[in-house]
Amino acid sequence: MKIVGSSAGAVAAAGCGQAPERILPYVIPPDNLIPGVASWFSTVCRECPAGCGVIARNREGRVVKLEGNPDHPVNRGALCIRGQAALQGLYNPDRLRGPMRQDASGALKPVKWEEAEKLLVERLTGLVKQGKGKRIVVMSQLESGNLGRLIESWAQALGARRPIFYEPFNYEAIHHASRLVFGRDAIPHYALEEANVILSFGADFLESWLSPVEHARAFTRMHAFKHGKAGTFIHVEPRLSLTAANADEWVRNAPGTEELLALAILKVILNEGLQAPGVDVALLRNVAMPVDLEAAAGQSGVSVETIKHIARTFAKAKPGIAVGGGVAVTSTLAVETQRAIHLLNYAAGNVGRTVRFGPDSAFVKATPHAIVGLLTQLMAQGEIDVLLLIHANPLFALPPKWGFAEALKKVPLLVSFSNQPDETTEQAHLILPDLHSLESWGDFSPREGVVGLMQPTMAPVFDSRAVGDVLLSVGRQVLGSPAGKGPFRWETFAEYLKEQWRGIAREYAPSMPFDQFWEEALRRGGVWKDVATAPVQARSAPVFPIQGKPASVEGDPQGLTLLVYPSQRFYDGRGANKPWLQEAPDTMTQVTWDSWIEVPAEVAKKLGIRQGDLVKVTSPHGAIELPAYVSESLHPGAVAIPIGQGHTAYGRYAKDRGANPLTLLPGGAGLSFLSVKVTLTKTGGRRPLAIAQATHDQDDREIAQHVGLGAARELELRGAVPEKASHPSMYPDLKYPEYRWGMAVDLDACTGCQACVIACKAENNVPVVGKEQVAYGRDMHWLRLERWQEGKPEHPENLFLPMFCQHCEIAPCEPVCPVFAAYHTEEGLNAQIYNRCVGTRYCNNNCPYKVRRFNWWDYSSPASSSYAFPDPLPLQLNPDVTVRQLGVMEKCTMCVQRIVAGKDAARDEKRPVRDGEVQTACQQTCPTQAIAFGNLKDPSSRVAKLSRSPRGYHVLEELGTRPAVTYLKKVTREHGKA
Amino acid sequence: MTDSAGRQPTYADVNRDVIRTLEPPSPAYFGWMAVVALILTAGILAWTWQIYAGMGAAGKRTPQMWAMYITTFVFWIGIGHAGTLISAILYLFRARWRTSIYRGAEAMTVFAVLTAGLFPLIHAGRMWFAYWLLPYPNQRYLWPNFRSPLVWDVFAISTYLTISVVFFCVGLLPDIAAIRDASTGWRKKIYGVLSLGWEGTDRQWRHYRRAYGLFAALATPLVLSVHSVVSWDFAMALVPGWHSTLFAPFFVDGAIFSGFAMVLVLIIPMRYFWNLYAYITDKHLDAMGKLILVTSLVLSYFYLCEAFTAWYSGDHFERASLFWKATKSYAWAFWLQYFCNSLVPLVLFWRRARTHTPTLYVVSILVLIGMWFERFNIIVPGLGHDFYPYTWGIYWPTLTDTMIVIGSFAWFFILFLGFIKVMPSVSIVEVKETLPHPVKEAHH
Amino acid sequence: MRTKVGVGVLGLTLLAAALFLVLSTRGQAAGPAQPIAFNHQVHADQYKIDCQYCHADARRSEYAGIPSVSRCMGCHKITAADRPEVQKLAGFFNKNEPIPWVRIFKVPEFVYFPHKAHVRANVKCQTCHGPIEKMAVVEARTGQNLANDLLNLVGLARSSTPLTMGWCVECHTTMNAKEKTKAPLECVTCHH
Amino acid sequence: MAAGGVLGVFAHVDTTVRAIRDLRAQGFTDFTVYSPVPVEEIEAVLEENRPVSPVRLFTLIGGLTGIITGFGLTIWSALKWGLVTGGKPVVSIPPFVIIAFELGILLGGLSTLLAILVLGKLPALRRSPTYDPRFTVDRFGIAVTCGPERAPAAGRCLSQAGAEEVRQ
Repeated sequence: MKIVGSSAGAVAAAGCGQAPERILPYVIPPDNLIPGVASWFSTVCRECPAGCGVIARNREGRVVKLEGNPDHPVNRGALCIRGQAALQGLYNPDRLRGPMRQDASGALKPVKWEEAEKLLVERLTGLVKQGKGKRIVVMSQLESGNLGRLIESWAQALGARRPIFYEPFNYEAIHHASRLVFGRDAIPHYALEEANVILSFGADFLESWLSPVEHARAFTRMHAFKHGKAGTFIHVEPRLSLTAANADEWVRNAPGTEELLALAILKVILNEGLQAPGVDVALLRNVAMPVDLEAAAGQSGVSVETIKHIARTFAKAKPGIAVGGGVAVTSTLAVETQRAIHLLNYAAGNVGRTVRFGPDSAFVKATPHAIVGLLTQLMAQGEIDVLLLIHANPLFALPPKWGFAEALKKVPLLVSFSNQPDETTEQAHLILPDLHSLESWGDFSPREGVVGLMQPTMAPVFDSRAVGDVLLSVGRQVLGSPAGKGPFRWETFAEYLKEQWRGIAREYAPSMPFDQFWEEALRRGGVWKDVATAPVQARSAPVFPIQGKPASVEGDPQGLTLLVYPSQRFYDGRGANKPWLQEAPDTMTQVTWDSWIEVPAEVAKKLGIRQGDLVKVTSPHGAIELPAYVSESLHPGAVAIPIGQGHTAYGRYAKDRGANPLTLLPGGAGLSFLSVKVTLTKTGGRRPLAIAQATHDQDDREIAQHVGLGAARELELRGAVPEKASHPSMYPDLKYPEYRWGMAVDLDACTGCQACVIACKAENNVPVVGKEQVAYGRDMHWLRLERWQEGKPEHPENLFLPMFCQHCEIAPCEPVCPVFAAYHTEEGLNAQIYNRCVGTRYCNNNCPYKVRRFNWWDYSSPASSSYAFPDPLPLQLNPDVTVRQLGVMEKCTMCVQRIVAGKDAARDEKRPVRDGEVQTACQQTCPTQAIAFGNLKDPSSRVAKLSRSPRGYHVLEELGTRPAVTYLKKVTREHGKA
Repeated sequence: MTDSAGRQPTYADVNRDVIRTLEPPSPAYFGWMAVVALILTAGILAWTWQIYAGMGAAGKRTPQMWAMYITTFVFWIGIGHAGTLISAILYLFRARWRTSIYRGAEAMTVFAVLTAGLFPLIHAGRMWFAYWLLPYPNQRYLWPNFRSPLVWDVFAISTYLTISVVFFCVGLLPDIAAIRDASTGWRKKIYGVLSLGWEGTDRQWRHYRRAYGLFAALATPLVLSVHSVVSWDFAMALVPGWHSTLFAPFFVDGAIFSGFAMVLVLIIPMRYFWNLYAYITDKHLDAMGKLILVTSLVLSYFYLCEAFTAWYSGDHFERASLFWKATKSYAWAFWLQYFCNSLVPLVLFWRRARTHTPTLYVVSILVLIGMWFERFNIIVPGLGHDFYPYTWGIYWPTLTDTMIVIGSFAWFFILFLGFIKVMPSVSIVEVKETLPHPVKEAHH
Repeated sequence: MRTKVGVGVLGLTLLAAALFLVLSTRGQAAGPAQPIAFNHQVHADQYKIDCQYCHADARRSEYAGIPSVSRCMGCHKITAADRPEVQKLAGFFNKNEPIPWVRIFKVPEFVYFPHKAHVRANVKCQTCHGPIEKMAVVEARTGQNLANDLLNLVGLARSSTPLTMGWCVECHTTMNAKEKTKAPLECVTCHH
Repeated sequence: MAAGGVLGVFAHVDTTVRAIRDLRAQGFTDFTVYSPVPVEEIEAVLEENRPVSPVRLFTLIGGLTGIITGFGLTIWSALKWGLVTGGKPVVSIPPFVIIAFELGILLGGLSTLLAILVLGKLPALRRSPTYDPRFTVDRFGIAVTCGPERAPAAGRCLSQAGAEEVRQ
């Protein structure tokens, strides 16, 4: 595909067009690609190993938007914040343009592909010929599909060491524990949606744990108020994480006491005989009985009553589910904690029901850190001559104390296939940039019974080659095997893949002819089937010793335990090079563009630390400086720092931003995120954080509202409220001939994941403005995710509210505009005509919701210093949406371009638009389907039904603006207040 | 009116004394001009930068979409009220003392409105499209939204400017004729043209006097309407502290108040430098002082109403907004306003203060400061703590908008300084009118 | 006496100005030179080739689409292959280069004009593009101009020039009135 | 001096007034009075047999035109496209009143200015021969237009009334 085509729309949108303007036709038109009409390609999201299905919207040969694949069993059409931002990896301005090699001076210089490959081939042949294949290692990110298989057979064929599939978050503790308890080395499938009670020990399953999108959806299905029923979620964690904030009951325990609590709970269950019938009580007893409840309560700071209450709620759930993750399970007690949690599930009879071995998670394929440690040693001893890195960045993700950097110096040839200039790649002697996952063939299997198929969604943006292709050709040359012969007989990885899929075809659709199967798979984005759950038995013996004490942490005993946790936005740091993610506020703190250290209010008081003060954090292994974020809710004995920032390379958006907390951790065999105490010292310097939300206190304005579970049930019985319950107007009601577009947002379903924020940015060409501007209240988000907090800091009620233009029927912004730039359409939209706006900004003064955004600087013209779209980012711009100019007001349009398209499609078939046919970007990506959009005039539409819900209300209703957006009150659990 | 020697000036004296003010200026005058011009240049540069870089150059943000520009805009419009008020309303009331000060006041009005008129342009995000606010036939078939207070502004202010200018020029006609007859050479030619050949014949006078009365009659409601319309920019909005029926009279009174202060600031130096004590006497100052005092008291009353209604309405937003203004980040500005506008003018209860020039001068300056901050407090803190807590924030001016605001003062003074050297800043004709006519023998 | 003369002069100047404005909007601009002297007359009129045979995207896309070089070659491999202009075409094809046509019809900035909807509503191509089939060289006077605005101001304007907003709106309103069509008049339909 | 006539220059109001009376008595009707300031006494005599100045008519007409234009423009343009803002009716009279008011004042004022110019015969590019610069300072003047045969009578009449100076 050529990225030309008569893209006049795009040209106009980009706001340029000098005469004489040229229009270039295709020389040979690509089949099934019409300029001006989008085509969709399904593939797999590779921003983390969860393996969500993706469909990519391609316009004029460039991918402009990603959406979840509705058919895919993992994410069911939803995407998380990182999935939405994948585009900015594809179009990242700092993405490597082509192959490079390090010259004598150590600087990286571009080279030809042939030359680069030759270099590698020569070195490898040399080693293989001398039978020194063991001096070759491949270190790749987790590849559970056929690329992984190719890498393995490649290594085998060359006699290299077993490849390492390196994932910073590999959840090894879970499968170790599984092996110990059930004799099955696997990470089970956690069916949250089928539990009545979720008991989580620090598992941030709404943020990063295993498969966040899937979990978020499942969580809402068990937890959100429906037909008078709603599940319960108890979360044990020292820090008020986003997941904890979604819990009905957040139990703040002392760091590292999860195992203790789990065993204590187990003991209560046994004492009260609440265990499920037919469990091996003897086994459980000699694990749990040694634990002393009082002591456990004392050490964990969780009262005996609470422990008992949790035990009862959990055991009586039938079924419940206990999960452990996050920082908690990466302590020195990682495996023990997971083991205790397994036993809890076993005792409550959840194993086989909500905790299922088969389908097992692909994470089990990730190499344990111990092995990575071994490799490091080998490297240090000079045992490794060639190290090939495939999208792995150990220099960032491993604590310096591991000595990986030093060991790397001993490796004569470091080859990186990464297409981003990350820390490790910058050290590489040879860079052979791989295609971006959106440009490549491949497949990924997140768990048994699901294989997602990847296909190129567009032509390569830069001069990169698929790593698979390179491996094949290099392998052929090294082995000297003629084309079409030997272990690497395939010309391209695509061919290899297709052939491998014949096997999959036999497994999934034996009857179907392969070509049809293949077409089908490409269209659907993969194949999936149900997997039978394997029965497992708890092994009675040998049970290894119980710790029954908090996890041990080194460092100054007077110090504070350091909690290093995965960032929802940056995962293990690979998200940090995407400006969208940098500018999206962290939901809990609303901090953008920086990293911070969360300091408990008590400590801050003692040390006289104010928000934004620079603090020196010292552990036995290192020290970093970070601005302080004073937290009312964090456990007084701990401080917390998110992972992901503090890159020393990785492009303009990530480099030298914040600090990397991993540098504070020890080296050694396993990687445990909870293992040191740190001391804080004020440096005297200040670095104010760019925080988007002025305050989390609603000041009694009832912006985000909630209702008790009991009350909600009553309301439910009382039934729907009449529409137009809002305040009367002096004027006759407006007439809407055909449609009245409206939205409904269920606050009970919203988990505050921010996916909608980025989906909106991507769909509507919203510019990124940078830290200073956000800090000064000039951020451009059309949709912002607000966090409002009520109640006591240690038992807060957190409410998440997506706020965007409310499309008021009696809109205060409209009549004040002198030029009709803001007006009300016949379909109930509050329209903003950018090219009519003269920028008096009166509308935003008069907007009670302050959802309008003004172009303070010139973000749209390449000449300007504040240009927001450095190449090749403009390729991502949605050609159906204007890129707004300097000095105009903009705001949420309810994705009017999608409405126009939807009506156009409907007109083709001479029928009205069907409900659900037009979806706004935010609604489409929402993992919990908290947002509904549609025609309010059609009483049967989902949005109309929700708008009539007894829980429905309008924000600032008393102003009588009659918003077209209805919010549904969050349902809170009375017992949530302890 | 009597001069220092206590004898009444004759017609001839008046001509002489007034025309004397037009003598070639002193070096000091040029010095002042230079200073003002320098500041003005800085302001223009700042504006140029803002147009080039974008509104971001000025310190505005969410929620303060408006800030110092609109503040200063309202301030200047307010100043622009005294002139027409003195010349029109006092004319209708036959207040004879106005005669010797109204010319200066009118000039001030015209220039103040000219200054104010700049700010909507400076303030607009795309000022190059500001003409879209004017109703003119165009290929887009689009017209301005006459429901928008900003369009009302366009009409009110342009009307006010036009009428004030006309009124001003008509008043000048006979005086220009007088200067023409007193001058020689090229000056005579220029003034000759400007005087439109005025001769003071009976027929000219009779229409002139009629028309003048009618102008006054038209200008009076206009002057009251203009600031009401400006006040509706705020009153028509939803913002807590803005949405109030009180605003029109409140603004008009404030305008007159600041207007008179500015008049004093201008005429006190004039009478000092040109020794016009015979024409601008303590009686005038006294009268002005009284007016300032009265308007200040009325203003204080409005302030009380404002606070009271906010409290008594029981409206959470109104209360929160007021409380925040009075106690948080901008409290200093809030109390400065009350000090300058409600407390300071009270000294004018003492006659000695009303005629004691330095006191009067200081009071006027403080009043001007106070009135600027009154508008500031309505806009910046008002928006800073509106309905939606998420976006609450503090506005910090940048060098750009500060320079532009200061520059606007320079612009005003450069116009005024220029004016007083080319036109009679005291009305020759009307001063003469107030003198007893020359008669041969006493009436019988 | 003197005044009479003055009035006369003033009147004349005004008249002259008006005349100039009228003239400046009349008349046709010459079409720009194209990389290949493509002749619509021959194709559309003489050989009666349907517009949408070449501009095939019009019925299904926002853009009418410029025919791909290969599509042109489809006929011209044989047809009139000896003509110099056609050889130019072949040249582009062999060099595998797109033909840099000069854009002639262009709606103002920040406007979305979907051909599809108009084709669906059976709007003739000529309604907007003029009698293309009669043009050897395609030319058009489109877009806003000050002159027309000013004429509008003094009420002398003939209907607005093609491809300006007023022109679109005129058509939409009249069609809705006459043909009872449902041509949208919402700003957001074209500006979003 | 084209038509021919006599100019009398006076220093005082009362003498001027007397002169005007005497001239009338002797049947001189066509004369122009110059004065540095408008003087009630003089006007009083002159206005005796004159209709009220028609200036106010101009103002009235101007004002009304303005008001009509105001309402016309606003209502017509609002209906032309009929965009709804803030749920308010397309033709909302109250705001339109403001426009009408302002336009009323504007045109009223401008037409009043027109009145001064038209009625006051302004602008006049040349001084009239009988004009004297002192008339803008402190002298009053009466210029009588009459045939040379009556000029002496007029002159006599003026000087008797107390003219400082009488010119042919």
